[in-house]
Amino acid sequence: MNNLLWLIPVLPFAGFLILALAGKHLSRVWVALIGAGSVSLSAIIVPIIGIGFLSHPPATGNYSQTLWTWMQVGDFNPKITLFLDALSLVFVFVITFIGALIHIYSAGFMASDKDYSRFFACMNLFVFSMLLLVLADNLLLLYLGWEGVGLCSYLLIGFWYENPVNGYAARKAFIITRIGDTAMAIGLFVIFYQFGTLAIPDILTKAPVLWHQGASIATITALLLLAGGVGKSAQLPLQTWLPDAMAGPSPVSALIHAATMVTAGVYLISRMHIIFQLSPIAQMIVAVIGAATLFIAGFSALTQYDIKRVLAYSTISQIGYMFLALGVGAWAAAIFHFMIHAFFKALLFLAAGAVIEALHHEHNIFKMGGLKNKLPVIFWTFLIGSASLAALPLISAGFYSKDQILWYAWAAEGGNPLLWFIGLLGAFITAVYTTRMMILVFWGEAKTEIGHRPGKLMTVPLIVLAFFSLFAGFIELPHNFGHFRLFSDLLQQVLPETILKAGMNTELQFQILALLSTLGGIYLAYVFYYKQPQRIEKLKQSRFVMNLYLFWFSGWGFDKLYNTLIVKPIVFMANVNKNDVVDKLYQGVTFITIRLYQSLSFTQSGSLRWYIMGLVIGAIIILSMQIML
Amino acid sequence: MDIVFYITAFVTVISTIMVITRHNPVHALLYLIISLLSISVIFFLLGAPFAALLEIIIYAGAIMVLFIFVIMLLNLGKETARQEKEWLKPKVWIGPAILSAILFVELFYLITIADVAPYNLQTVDPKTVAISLFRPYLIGVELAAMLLMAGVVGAAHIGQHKKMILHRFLKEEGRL
Amino acid sequence: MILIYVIGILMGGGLLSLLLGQWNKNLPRWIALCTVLVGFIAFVFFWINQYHTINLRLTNTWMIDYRHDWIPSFGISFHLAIDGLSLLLLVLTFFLGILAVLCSWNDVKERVGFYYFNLLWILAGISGVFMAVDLFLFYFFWEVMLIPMYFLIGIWGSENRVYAAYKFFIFTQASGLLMLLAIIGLYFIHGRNTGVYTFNYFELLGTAIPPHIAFWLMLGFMIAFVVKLPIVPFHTWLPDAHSEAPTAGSLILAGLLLKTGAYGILRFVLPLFPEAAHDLAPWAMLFGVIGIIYGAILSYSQTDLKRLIAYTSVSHMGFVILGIFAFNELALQGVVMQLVTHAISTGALFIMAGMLKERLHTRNINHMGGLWTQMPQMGAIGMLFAMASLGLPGLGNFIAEFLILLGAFKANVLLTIMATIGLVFSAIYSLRIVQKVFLGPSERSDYISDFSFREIVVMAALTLSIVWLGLYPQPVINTVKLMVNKLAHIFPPENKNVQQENYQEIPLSTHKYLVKK
Amino acid sequence: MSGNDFFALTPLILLAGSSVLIMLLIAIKLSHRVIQLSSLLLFIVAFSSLIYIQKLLPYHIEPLLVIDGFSVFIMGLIIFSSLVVNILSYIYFEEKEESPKEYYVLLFLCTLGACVLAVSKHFVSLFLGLEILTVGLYALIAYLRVRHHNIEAGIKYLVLAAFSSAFLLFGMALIYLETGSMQFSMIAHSLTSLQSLSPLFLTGLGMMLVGVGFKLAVVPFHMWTADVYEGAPAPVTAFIATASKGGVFAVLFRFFIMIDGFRFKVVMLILICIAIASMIIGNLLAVQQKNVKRILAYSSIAHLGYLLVAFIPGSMMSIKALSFYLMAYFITTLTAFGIVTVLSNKETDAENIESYKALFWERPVLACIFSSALLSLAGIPLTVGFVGKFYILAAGLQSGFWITALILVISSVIGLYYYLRIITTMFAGQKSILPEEERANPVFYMVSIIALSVLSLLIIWFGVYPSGVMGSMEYFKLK
Amino acid sequence: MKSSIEIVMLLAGLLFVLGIAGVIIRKNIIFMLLSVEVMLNASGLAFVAAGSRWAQPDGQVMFIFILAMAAAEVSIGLALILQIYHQHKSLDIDKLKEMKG
Repeated sequence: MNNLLWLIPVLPFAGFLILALAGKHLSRVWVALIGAGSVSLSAIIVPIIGIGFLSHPPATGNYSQTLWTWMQVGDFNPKITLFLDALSLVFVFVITFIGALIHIYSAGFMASDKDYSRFFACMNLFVFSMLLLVLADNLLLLYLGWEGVGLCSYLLIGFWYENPVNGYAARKAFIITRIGDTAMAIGLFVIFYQFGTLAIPDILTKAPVLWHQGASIATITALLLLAGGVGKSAQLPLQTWLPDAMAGPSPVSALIHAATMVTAGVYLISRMHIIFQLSPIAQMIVAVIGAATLFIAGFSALTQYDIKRVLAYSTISQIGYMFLALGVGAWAAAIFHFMIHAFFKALLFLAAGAVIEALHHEHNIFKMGGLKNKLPVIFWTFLIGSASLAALPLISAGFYSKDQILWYAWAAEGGNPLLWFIGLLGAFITAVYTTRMMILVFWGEAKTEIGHRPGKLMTVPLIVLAFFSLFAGFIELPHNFGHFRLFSDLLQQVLPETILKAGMNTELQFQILALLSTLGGIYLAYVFYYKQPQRIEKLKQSRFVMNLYLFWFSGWGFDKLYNTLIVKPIVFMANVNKNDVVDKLYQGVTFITIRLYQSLSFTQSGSLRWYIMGLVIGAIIILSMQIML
Repeated sequence: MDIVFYITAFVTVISTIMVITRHNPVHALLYLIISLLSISVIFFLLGAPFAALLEIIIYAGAIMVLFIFVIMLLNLGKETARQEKEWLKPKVWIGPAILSAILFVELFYLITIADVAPYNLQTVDPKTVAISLFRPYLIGVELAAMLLMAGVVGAAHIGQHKKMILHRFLKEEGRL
Repeated sequence: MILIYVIGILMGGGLLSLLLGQWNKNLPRWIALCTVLVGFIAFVFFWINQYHTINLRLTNTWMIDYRHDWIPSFGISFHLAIDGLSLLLLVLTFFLGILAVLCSWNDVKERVGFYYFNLLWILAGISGVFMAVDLFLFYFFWEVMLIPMYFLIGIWGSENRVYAAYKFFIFTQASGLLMLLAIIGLYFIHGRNTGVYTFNYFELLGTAIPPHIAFWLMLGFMIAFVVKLPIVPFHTWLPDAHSEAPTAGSLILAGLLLKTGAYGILRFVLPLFPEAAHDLAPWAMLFGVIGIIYGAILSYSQTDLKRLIAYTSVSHMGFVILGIFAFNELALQGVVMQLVTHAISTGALFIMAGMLKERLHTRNINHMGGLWTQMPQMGAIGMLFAMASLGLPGLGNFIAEFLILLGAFKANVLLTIMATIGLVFSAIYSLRIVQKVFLGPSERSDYISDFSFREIVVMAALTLSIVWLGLYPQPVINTVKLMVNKLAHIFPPENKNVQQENYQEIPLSTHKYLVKK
Repeated sequence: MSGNDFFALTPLILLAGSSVLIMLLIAIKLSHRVIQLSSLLLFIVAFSSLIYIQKLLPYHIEPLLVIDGFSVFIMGLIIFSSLVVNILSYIYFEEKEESPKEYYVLLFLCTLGACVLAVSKHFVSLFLGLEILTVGLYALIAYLRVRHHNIEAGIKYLVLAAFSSAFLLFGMALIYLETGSMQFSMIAHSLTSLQSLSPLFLTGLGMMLVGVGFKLAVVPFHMWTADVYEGAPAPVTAFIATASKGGVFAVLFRFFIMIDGFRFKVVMLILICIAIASMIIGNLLAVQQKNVKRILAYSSIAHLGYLLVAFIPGSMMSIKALSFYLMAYFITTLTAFGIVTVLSNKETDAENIESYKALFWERPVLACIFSSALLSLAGIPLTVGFVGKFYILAAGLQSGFWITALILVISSVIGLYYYLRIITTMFAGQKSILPEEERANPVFYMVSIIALSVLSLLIIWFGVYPSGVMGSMEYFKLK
Repeated sequence: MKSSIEIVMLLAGLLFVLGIAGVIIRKNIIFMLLSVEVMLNASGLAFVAAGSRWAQPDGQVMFIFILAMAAAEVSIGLALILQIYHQHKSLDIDKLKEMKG
């Protein structure tokens, strides 16, 4: 079966090519068929390959398929090789599956857009790049996918290009992620000179041999790679682009900025886990970044009024959890959370998109409300998604994945009570803002009239995703609660098992605490936003609260900070130097030449007596030289 | 002999200074003739009688007459002298004079530091000159003839007058 | 002989179109097109022929060697030879030549004959530069290409053309004359050492030059090449020339003329003065990095589209100099790739700027915007080439820049990191182009036509090549492999730079990974 | 004077005889056309006589003259340029002057003077040659005597030339006083017997340099150049720029070679300074000049500086480089002034740069010829000027004169600017401001243009394939 | 005159310089020509002196040629002066400044 591997990325790419070249001449039906169909085909092929992979695990633990040698310069010979192991299988599955659903959803969602084919072309290209990213055998090919998804993200954020704000957001996204990518590129250089190759399997086998535990080179490499991951995954300090990226259409937010692309960082780190394992410092930094991000983003999400921005901050925050898990060494937990998060966050975005579409492109949650009965399907699916996001105990998939991370945050080898506490606080905040959003959108009185109701094309994917958001959690259950380890067993082929600290027998207390914090959060939001909204008004009287609110609302002021520290000086410099200061040098030379010409020309006065004087002076000079020398 | 030389030299220098400072062209010309005559005396003293004669006959005689002709032709007289007086202000001549003085000082220095061996003065008589002129320098004489021819042809062409055009719309008769 | 024929055909074609242009305005176009096509086909066939045997050649990198006495009293001969690098650049020359003819098809309406005469003679000069292996002949061609270029800018350029043409000419000529001095100096030093007075490149190669003289001689060469390239303090002619030149002129300037500088360094500076070049390397790399960042920042602030693109060239050429002076195979291969891909990507951007100018009658990007609505095709292609210019993987420029940086990293870690930061800037300016030109609200209500068939052909050729180079650059790499290897072997690999403090802890066994060969 | 002497002197005798013959022809009132044609014929005869006398070389006519390869080469150049000037003169003077006939007499005499310079090896012949040339030029410059500029140029040239001749003479006298001879070889001989360098000799040499420098128009004796070039009739300017300078340069070179003046550090230093100053100032002066004749004048100052760069090393290569560059310079300058001549109309010379506007579109042939000449002056490849400049740089660098070579390079960049300016003007605009006028003599007009085309073809031919000329130059050795 | 020729050369030099001064300080063209004559004459004097120092006729021969040259030059010079006077009605050399720059 592994011969079909190449089809997985190539199908979406073919879709892209057809749509890009001939999209103008195709009818909308065909566009949708090609766009969604190609991804769906991939989504069908994946399980086929996946089942083959699981039932007859290859001896090497992976399938790989070399298409051609990309280039060969001396020892540097990256190949275009696809590489499938358990880790990439999970990712490929999520990408194609959710991708297909979102494509189907988009066929309905974008139905009235004039650039229908462009949208699908970009989406297909995105799926292709993302697949390439996770299927890449070497870091260079991975980098290709990495930048490719960046491009598609750019294209899709700025999809509605007439509004310059969208373009600005797209640029911001691209450039900020590019900063991370640049660091990552340097990381690749280091890796190449250390190992003489960029092929991931080779690196992973060579690294423990060549580097000893805690080597500073390992730390540097790991940090450089981390920088790439931080950029793509919108983690501190490069998180500022993601909220703005919501300018794109909702399916885009769902696919790229929630489910897949933003988790590329998680993929990269787990893919290169051996390097991170060699450097405890780097790993700790990963954990700290994750914790800090989830905390900061959580509070920001609390204050947003744009529904998509709430979700965006929640995405940042949830990826923070994944980083936290990676940092403490809970590899499988991170990937598990990634998968679950992909389901429910895609669901939430798609549902939010449906809401927005229904309310005439209204993004402000304070202008929504009372949609519970008007849009029942959306309501229920959104509710399921929110429950999963808020990690509603026992019944939501999010509970299982997040709880695992919280537990590991303390218990795993790299764990730390502080990290755990931040995680717990984050869970609490998550519950608060999720409930807040639910209440404001679906309860209360209707503030905006409903226009367009979502059709089947849109609701079916929602229902499928809702199903997964509820039940996908059961494939991995805590060991005091069924101890079902389907998922981590699978990943154990690739990722190391999470090592617990000594003396950690039970996680029950932790589960109860997590449960309490979630419920407490929900209750708090219930009180403030449903039962006694006047309390909010009261709080708003306080200046401190207002300032804090604004501070959180602006995403902890990071945008402003970067603007004043980096953007403005560079733009100022660029504008000051618009006419190129170096050119002044040459203009100076010209100026001098012309002045010389003018003064010399003055000597050509036309006066014969002056000319003779010149002759005499010449004679004097010659004779003086003879006297003196 | 020396004393004669010094007196003549003195006369030469003075008359030459007069040449370049006189306002009236005719006066200047006369001073120049004096200068030429005294130089011819020096030639004589230097043992070059033939050169001395030529100096008087050709230079003072022929060439200077040319000048006089022209001065008379153009009727340069008092008017010119007045103009010259105006032109010849210290402001005009002081700079050039200083330059010339510098040049002279340099020449003086360079000539006096030269160490010329003493020698006995010999008269080079016209015959020797003539032989030299028509033996080795024969081609030179021929060339001098061409030189004079160039002078004559040139002067003849430039000296002749024709209808002169100051501007193509504004024609004016130019006459001697 | 193919070499002479090609130059002869170009020059002859030029004269023919000049003469026939008096009678018929269409004729010169077709003559020019045929001429360049013939050259292109000839070289492509030659390339394919050679490609099979390319890996069989072990030491002799030269494919053709043609020599005929020219000025024997000075040891000057009409000596042409090509190796992989020359061949590659020649193919590029004719490829861009075809595009240049095509993209000026309707652009040029006056004095058509003379226009194509200039165009073909520029190409002849450039081909000569890539072929000549006699230093005098090289200089000869080096200058021959200037005059027609001067006319091209000065006659068919836009408003400020005369100034730009002067600036271009004087910069290049001044630096070229310094090179001439260095060439003659080298000639005499070699002659005095061996008694053989010759300008033959092959014989001059091993000249023993006293180090301090070698440094000055090398500087003479370097200045000429660096001005052409251009490197930062010498770049100011470029924005003017590029922005004022007609489309084909910009295309050739960016695509080919700049390449002659890099070619010169690769062909002459490194082999002739290895020690001096080695001493210069850190400085050259530093200037390369400055160029990368400075060009990018300046590019960002421009409002004139062609000027903006011109500054991106400055930035991209910074990579070239960085790579050249890294002296290793990776970087040098990257440099060659950069030469080719930059020609294609920047050329394409210039062509598009020309098309926009033709349609909108402005080059000011503040007066553009929202053009995607009316010309989605151009928008897509523009996006593609903007992405190429910012080094998106999958397109040729990425290969080039990555290889250069990878190679340079070995030579100088710090500078390479700074250069890599330049990639961020390149993203900034590239996206600015896209944003300002194609995105944003559309301000125009009048009809603007999208690509015509001729333009589609041109852009398709460029697009295909840039994608091909991005995904399978091996043919290019193989073609220049021998030449690059030879060059890289002049310089002994150095490991002291890579082994910085951070690398102290590496066990000894890693050295086989760290140090190649 | 033996028979062989006469034989060796054939060219000079022919030139001198021609002037007399032309006078006679004028006397019998022949038409301008006949006189022009016969003088053309006589020039051709004189030119061919050079080939004829070659088997005698080298031939000394004691004590004044020596006829060797170098002098034959220089004479050839001079007579050739006079020939070209002669061709160009017809249409120029036919339109402007009612009695253009004496012009040819003077032209022959000037040519004779320049040729005498080229063959002289004695102060007397040097002086006489120089004066024949100069006196002839006084008249030629002021030939169109009703024009203010001509007269002004004439008197300026006259006073300055006489003034500088006095310097030359005084210098010669000092040298004669020191060495006791006026023959170059004897001077050299007595110099070797001197223990130390005598100040008198050096002073004399310095003063001679003033005189010669004036004739060559090198800085600081250059200031007359532009005025005289501008004022003189265009063909005469061509003659001043070429023949007169070539002759003087030849004799200067011969003098320095014979007395081996290259060993005098001070003199060489002076020459280096002069060369540098000439190159820089000459080129700078032309930068924004509007008058084409003046531009060419200033450029000629710079070119003499270039020639000095090759002169200074005094090596074998110097001779070749000088010969080649002189040839290049002659051809190029003649072409450039030829264009000015052809474009001149009855009232004014085509000297305003504006009048060249759009020339390329109106009269492409002339514009191409002019462009080739200007590019050659600028030293751009494909032209003979480039090979010449290369040769000069080679000569300079061979002996390690890096500074002068460097200055040459830098100043020629400045030079580029103004040459390009003229070319740009020719390509700019759509409509020429030169009125298209009926040519009085279309046949001669065509002849002139053909002559100029041949010259510009030579410029390119020698630029592309210089080895033929270089090969034949080997033959013209000094002695 | 027995001891040294220097003094004669000095006289010649002085005359020469006076001639130079004359050329520069006078604005009248006729005076300039006169001064040039002084200079030529000084050169002639130097030649004759040099010839007599070597007891050779060459100095005098040269002097004769100088005379010839002076004559030719003066004749043309005076013809020019006539033209100038007729065209400009003045002999002021400073008025002849039409060409400059």
